[in-house]
Amino acid sequence: MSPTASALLLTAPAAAPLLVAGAYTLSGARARPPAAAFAAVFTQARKRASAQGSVLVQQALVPTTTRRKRYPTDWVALVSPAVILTCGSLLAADVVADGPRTAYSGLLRADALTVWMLLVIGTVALIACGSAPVYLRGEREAGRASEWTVRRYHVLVQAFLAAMCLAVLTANLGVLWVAIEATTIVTAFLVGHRHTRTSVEAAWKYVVICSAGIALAFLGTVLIYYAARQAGITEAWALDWPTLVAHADRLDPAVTRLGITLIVLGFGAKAGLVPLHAWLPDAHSQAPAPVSALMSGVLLSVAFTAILRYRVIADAALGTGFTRVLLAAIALLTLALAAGLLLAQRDYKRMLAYSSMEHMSLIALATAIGSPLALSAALLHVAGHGLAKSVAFCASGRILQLTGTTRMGRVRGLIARTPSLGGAFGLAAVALMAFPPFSLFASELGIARAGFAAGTGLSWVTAAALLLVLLAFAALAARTARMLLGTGTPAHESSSAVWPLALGLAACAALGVATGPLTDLLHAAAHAIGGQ
Amino acid sequence: MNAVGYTAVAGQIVAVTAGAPLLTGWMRQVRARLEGRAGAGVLQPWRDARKLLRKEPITPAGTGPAFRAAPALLVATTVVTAALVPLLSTDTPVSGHADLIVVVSLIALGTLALALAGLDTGTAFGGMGASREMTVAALVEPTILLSVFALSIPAGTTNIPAIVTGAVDEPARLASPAGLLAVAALAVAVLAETGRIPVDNPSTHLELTMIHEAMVLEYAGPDLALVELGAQMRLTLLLGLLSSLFVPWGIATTGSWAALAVALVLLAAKLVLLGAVLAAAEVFWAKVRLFRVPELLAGSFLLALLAVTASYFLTGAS
Amino acid sequence: MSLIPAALATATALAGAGALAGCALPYRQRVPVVGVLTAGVGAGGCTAGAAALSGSRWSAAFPGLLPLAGAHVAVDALAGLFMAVAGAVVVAVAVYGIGYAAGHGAHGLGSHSAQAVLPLFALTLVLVPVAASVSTFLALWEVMALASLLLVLAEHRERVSVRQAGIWYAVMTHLGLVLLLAGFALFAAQTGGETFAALRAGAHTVSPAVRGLVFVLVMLAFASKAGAVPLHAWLPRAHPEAPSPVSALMSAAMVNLGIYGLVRTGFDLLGGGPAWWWLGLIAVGGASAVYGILQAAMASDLKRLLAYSTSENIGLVLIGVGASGLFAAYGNRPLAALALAAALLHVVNHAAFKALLFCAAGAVLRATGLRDLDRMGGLRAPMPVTAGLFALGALGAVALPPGNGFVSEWLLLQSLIHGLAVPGVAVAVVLPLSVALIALSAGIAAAVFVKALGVGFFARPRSTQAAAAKEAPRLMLAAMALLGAGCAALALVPGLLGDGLDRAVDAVGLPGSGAVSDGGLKVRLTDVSATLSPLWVAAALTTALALAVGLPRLYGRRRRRVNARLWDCGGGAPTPRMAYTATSFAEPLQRVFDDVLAPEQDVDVTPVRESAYLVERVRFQHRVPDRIEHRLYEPVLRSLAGAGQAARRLAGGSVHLYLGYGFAGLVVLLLILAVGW
Amino acid sequence: MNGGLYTQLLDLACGLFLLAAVLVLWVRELAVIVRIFALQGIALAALAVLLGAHEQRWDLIGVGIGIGLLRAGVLPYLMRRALAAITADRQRYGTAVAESRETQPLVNVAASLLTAALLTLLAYAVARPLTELNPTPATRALPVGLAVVLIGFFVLVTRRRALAQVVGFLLLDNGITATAFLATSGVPLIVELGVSFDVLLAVLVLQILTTRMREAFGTTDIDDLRELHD
Repeated sequence: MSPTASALLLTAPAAAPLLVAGAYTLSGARARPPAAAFAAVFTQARKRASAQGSVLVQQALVPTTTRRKRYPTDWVALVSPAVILTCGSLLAADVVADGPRTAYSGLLRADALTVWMLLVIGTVALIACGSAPVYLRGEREAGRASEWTVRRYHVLVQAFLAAMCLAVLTANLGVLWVAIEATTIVTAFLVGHRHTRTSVEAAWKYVVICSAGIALAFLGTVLIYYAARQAGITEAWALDWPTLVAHADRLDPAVTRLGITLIVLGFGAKAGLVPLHAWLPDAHSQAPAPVSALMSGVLLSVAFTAILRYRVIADAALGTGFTRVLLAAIALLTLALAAGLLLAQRDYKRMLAYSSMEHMSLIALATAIGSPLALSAALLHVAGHGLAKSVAFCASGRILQLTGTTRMGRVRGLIARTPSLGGAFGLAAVALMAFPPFSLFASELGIARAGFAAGTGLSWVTAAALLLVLLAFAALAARTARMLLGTGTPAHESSSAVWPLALGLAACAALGVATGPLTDLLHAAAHAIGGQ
Repeated sequence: MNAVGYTAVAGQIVAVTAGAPLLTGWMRQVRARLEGRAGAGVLQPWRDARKLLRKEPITPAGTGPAFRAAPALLVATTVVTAALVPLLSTDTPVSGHADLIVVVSLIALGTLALALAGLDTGTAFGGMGASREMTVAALVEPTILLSVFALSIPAGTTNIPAIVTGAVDEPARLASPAGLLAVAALAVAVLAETGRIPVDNPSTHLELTMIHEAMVLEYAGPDLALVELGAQMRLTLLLGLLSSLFVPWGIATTGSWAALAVALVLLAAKLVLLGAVLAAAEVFWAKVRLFRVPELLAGSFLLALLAVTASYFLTGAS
Repeated sequence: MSLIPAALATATALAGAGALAGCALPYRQRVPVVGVLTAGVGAGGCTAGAAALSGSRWSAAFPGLLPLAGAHVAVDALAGLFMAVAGAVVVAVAVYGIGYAAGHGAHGLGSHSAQAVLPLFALTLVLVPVAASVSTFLALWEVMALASLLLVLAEHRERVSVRQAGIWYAVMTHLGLVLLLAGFALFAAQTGGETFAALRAGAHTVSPAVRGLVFVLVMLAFASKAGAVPLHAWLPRAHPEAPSPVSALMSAAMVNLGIYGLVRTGFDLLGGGPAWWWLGLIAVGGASAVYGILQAAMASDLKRLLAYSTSENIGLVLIGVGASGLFAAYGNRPLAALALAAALLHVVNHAAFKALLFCAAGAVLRATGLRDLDRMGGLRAPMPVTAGLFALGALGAVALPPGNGFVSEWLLLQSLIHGLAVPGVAVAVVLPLSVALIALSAGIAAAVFVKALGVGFFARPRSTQAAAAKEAPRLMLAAMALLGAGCAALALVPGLLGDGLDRAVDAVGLPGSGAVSDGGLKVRLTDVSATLSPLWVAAALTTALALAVGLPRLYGRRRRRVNARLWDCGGGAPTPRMAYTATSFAEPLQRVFDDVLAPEQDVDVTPVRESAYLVERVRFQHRVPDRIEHRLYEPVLRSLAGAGQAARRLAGGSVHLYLGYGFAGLVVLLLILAVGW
Repeated sequence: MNGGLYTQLLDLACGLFLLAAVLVLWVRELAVIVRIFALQGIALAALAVLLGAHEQRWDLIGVGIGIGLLRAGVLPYLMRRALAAITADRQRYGTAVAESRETQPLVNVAASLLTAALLTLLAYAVARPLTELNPTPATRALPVGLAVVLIGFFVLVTRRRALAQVVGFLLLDNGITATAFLATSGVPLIVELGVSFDVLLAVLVLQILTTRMREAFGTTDIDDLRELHD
């Protein structure tokens, strides 16, 4: 493939969302005031109508506005996932065939891991953006969203996608840091999109905790840079990942150890790992459902890929012992915390958030094990968790709109009320409980096998992890059953709300049965991050 | 010889069927004499049976096929066991088809049929009798099977003719502690199975205590005759089994007519003797409370267990 | 030999079609189509199993399937036996299910989801024994668990208890998976390969301690799936709450797979082990046998009773397997083969009669809406065929001749009795005890099924529903008749299975015993002299019965039976409320086993206001709790709830707290680095 | 300039830098805190310029000046605006004082100062290998950077006013920048730009959130944000 083509392929995933975002901004710039005004009037009118329950007003309004009104612009957002997926698949063939691609003098670089993450981001984004229109319609009809907020939503989501694509595409660890910090800033307003007390609180916690954590990661980056410079790498290449991996053995162990510790802590904060995990349930429960899906489905794992990349350097410089102990300890703590908090959980969005922590800790455990099998399992787990969790969050958003509460105690008989939605949520929960045919079963099985094969210490860790997973499973099963089962009065659910969820579940199940063409990519990715 | 074999089987069946009322009559007579009464005579049970058989068959309201089939089934199981147990001869053509476990289970099957009949009447008496009967039967089962176990260890098989012939060949087995313990255990089990004192009192109709009589309370006429006959046959059969297991002498081990005749006479003698002993014992014993019965059976179970372990460790079967 | 793969492929295809049909078709067509396709799945499995039993083998590998592992399959006689049993049960139950779901409305078993899952469940039942690698086995195992879970939940709209049962089942089965995963992963890690072939080859290189650990983990897991004490807690919940065809499948086919896994792992993969493994297994078996049947004796819910009786029969099978392992450990392989054959034969028999019993119970439930024996009664009049078939199944379950359960229990007892030929004090102590336990459980089983049959079907109706019962539709009757025929065949000519059993026993490396042979007419123990010919016993019984019925007729003068009132002690005709209920029937047994069962009862007497001596109302409550749950599970649940409440404080909401975590973590790590890693 | 003078100036700048961090812990008045933060920004800029002058790298000097503008000019300005916005409509209620003061931190001042001392010691202990790797006057001053990082984090944890937390976050960031300069005289320009831009945006976001917080909660006391919990 020609350099220009590869450069294009490498640029497009990050650029396309930015363009879409720009388009939305411009449409906002020349947005007719009537639109906003009409929206406002319309919402007030609806409020009045519902307030006095007057049939007249309803009929005056309803035919002209609610039911018939379409929002075609919401579907424009699907462009960028499409682009990301296309570039991802094109790159996949290329990368598997003949090695990594670079562009802009190595600033952007696509190896197997990059491509894998691009595919995951694309698919999850497809699910999230695909279920966004129905969600936004619900918000509009409930009068919680005006045209302006919706446009802002689209712009920020696109920027968010761009930042994540940049994070996985760049080879420069500094730019990687910048991109991940950018995700924090972009999503801050998505988390706090409503001006209520809870959303402001969630946004504040999110920004403060993540910025502090990510700052530590930057300190770690600086230290690694320092070590690299002292190892005689020139300034231009001292943050270039391939160069660092190549010369890792020359890095000073003490400095690298300090650096990697800070980096695991820092990026761990974005990946929802102990000790800087606490922003996660608040942010996930307050953000709009599609955004929660993106954050939980890919943001966490994108942040974790940073740790994966640094781990290669650290292991080459220090030997596997240090990162293994560090990651295993953090993974076990996170898992224990998540399991404990799932036990007495009363809010289903928070429940999903804690289950994300559970799965991230499993991925961290697999990274700690570090054998090829474990790393492949970790990457497969990233994909499976992304798909299942995004479906679960999107479904939970609709459930919130239907029931008006996030308290599990007040939600009953979902399957009886909306079979499609309840079924999707239930299946997503089943997938998160790692039942086959969903791919999380295959990956957890792989992690367990690798863990028991990795020596006595890790065998015990794995056994403990399995028990904690059992606890989480019990909690999740009990809570979900309470929400889904039982009697209820049927309610209508549009099919356009369900197809993205069905797509995600189907993809997750397919991955669990056979990875098919992705097999080589998966193994190449595992190989790229040290699974030799 | 095969003729002899079949004759032996037929003889056993006839002996048990025809002898059962006589044995009962004899026991009642002994008891009456010991209690200082004149007694109704040995043939009284026969007369009762004849009288009942002539009466019209009765179907109590609300009972079903189980109620009608049970008496016949009771008798049938006893007859089959009578054919299987070597009362007269050890080499019968049928003895190869089954073993001690089958015999025990067939007897249990009879009990079960009667219990179902008791429940089928849908009266409080029937249910009470059935529940108590099944409780006792359930508790007797381990004892019987462990005794079977104990007996089969020296012979190395559960095949009854083999056990019996073995005992005939080397009487030392019977004198061994294992043998004696097994006898005691099995004797208690037989008392429980046949519903004699101290487990149950066949000649009472006091609802607080009765077991067997409560089940069959609704029977009348020919059905009652069959039930009575069945109960008597079981007593005879089990006593016969005891005798042939523990005093096997005289049982024909070869297929000769003479031996068969001798065996018949000796069997009668043994049964008469055993019956007299049992009747005499019943005069002096009292029936125990229903919820003391488990203690009794637990005791017999312990005996059986001791018998097994003893026979294992003493005869050193290793 | 291409029959096996062909049959399995057909079964898979049919299952897929069935799932699609269940999703797509409207209610009217859905139920029959799915039923027929499911029956096809069962037939395929049965064919493959029969082919394997007749000596052909098959194995293959699909590297493309199952990411990170690849799928491996292999079929030998042992797998064939369980496939055949599962397939046969599936065929009958699928036909039964058509009739069952037809009248039941578009919810519950008739719903889209349930009808879509049913064929898949059937398929996994057939396919689990085919798996030949750890990953394949666990994947199929979990799919089976998931499918059964969804089916158990099918009637969640009708009763809240279904949800509880589902949660219990899900958690227990996942506990089983965790144990299984740990055991197998450890085993695979030690042998350095995850296909069964690799495990088999590397087993002898593993250290005894690890082998023991693996066996204990795997045994616990499989025992919990098989419903053995103390990990049985899901069974008496899930089986009653599931739709009856599902209960039948679970109790007659799924539970067996626990036994399969145990035999496969213990004998085949681990290649046998020291005596203590098998003594432990016998202990578990004996405990489940007696405890299960005692709980069954106390139960007044018919399906709960049947579920506990499953627990009992599994206990008997486990005793057999344990004895076999014990004998093998002491080097007496023929006897080991005999014990294993007895255990496997009992698996087959139990599958037959338990499927029949659950189907009959389902027919009653469908006709009356009742599961409570105390409120049934008199069903033999309105539903005679069901009653008759239930009686047939019960005869098998009480293990008395001429029932089919008797043959296998007879073999089991024979193997135990002759086990004393094996040296070792442990044997001398354990065997008599297990014989006694088997006998005790058999005795109580007799009481249990007399209760079920006599209280449930005989006497007079004790409730309006029971009085208004109607006979089940023909399709259900036909299916039950099929199962009944199976029971009868197994009871009369068990020898037909003989060669298959021998091959199955051979497959795990024990010499075939040839115990059950002679063209099915005799069960003869070759090395120890004991014979049994069930056919003869049955024939003799029938003849004797004919005589006993006929002769009095000839003698007696009056043939015509006349009706009469029940004896009423002179005071009014006895009402149905006077009849013995299941509870009262079980009362003496409960008194005898008071210490084991620990029943709870409280009487509260409310006197009238004027005087304490005049009683206004007396409330009497009596229940027999599952004691093991009481002692084992509830403390765990309580502590977990406490832990959850405690954990909530960690997420108290204060930003400072959250940042404090990070600061503390940072400082601690820096300190560690500072003092030197 | 000669080495001795360079070293002395460097140490002076570092001393100022650390002192400013400690002072932030000391004083309560938010306005003063902001001013001190500006002072620290100047010290940081001076640090960069010094290094640039020493290594004759004009780009570095440029970066230093830019950083000085950002940290001593823009950011303090933003915070003063936020402070004004907070306190503006509070005058009549007389709660302005409460809003504009860090009245009672979770850890009182004395304890904070002691902790700061301990943290500085920890920083010295941790920085040992860094210094050993390449002992120059600059790297000898590395502990200062780490100490400021830790102190900044400590402020973040213990201060209750929203603005105080922002300052804490910025202290953390200053510390990291200082470390970067002292260790390797700055990270590559693109990264440096990205970092500064991110910091700017983060502060903007936090400022907007602060105003929203005041609208929603009527106070900027972070300790009142306890509605989201399990």
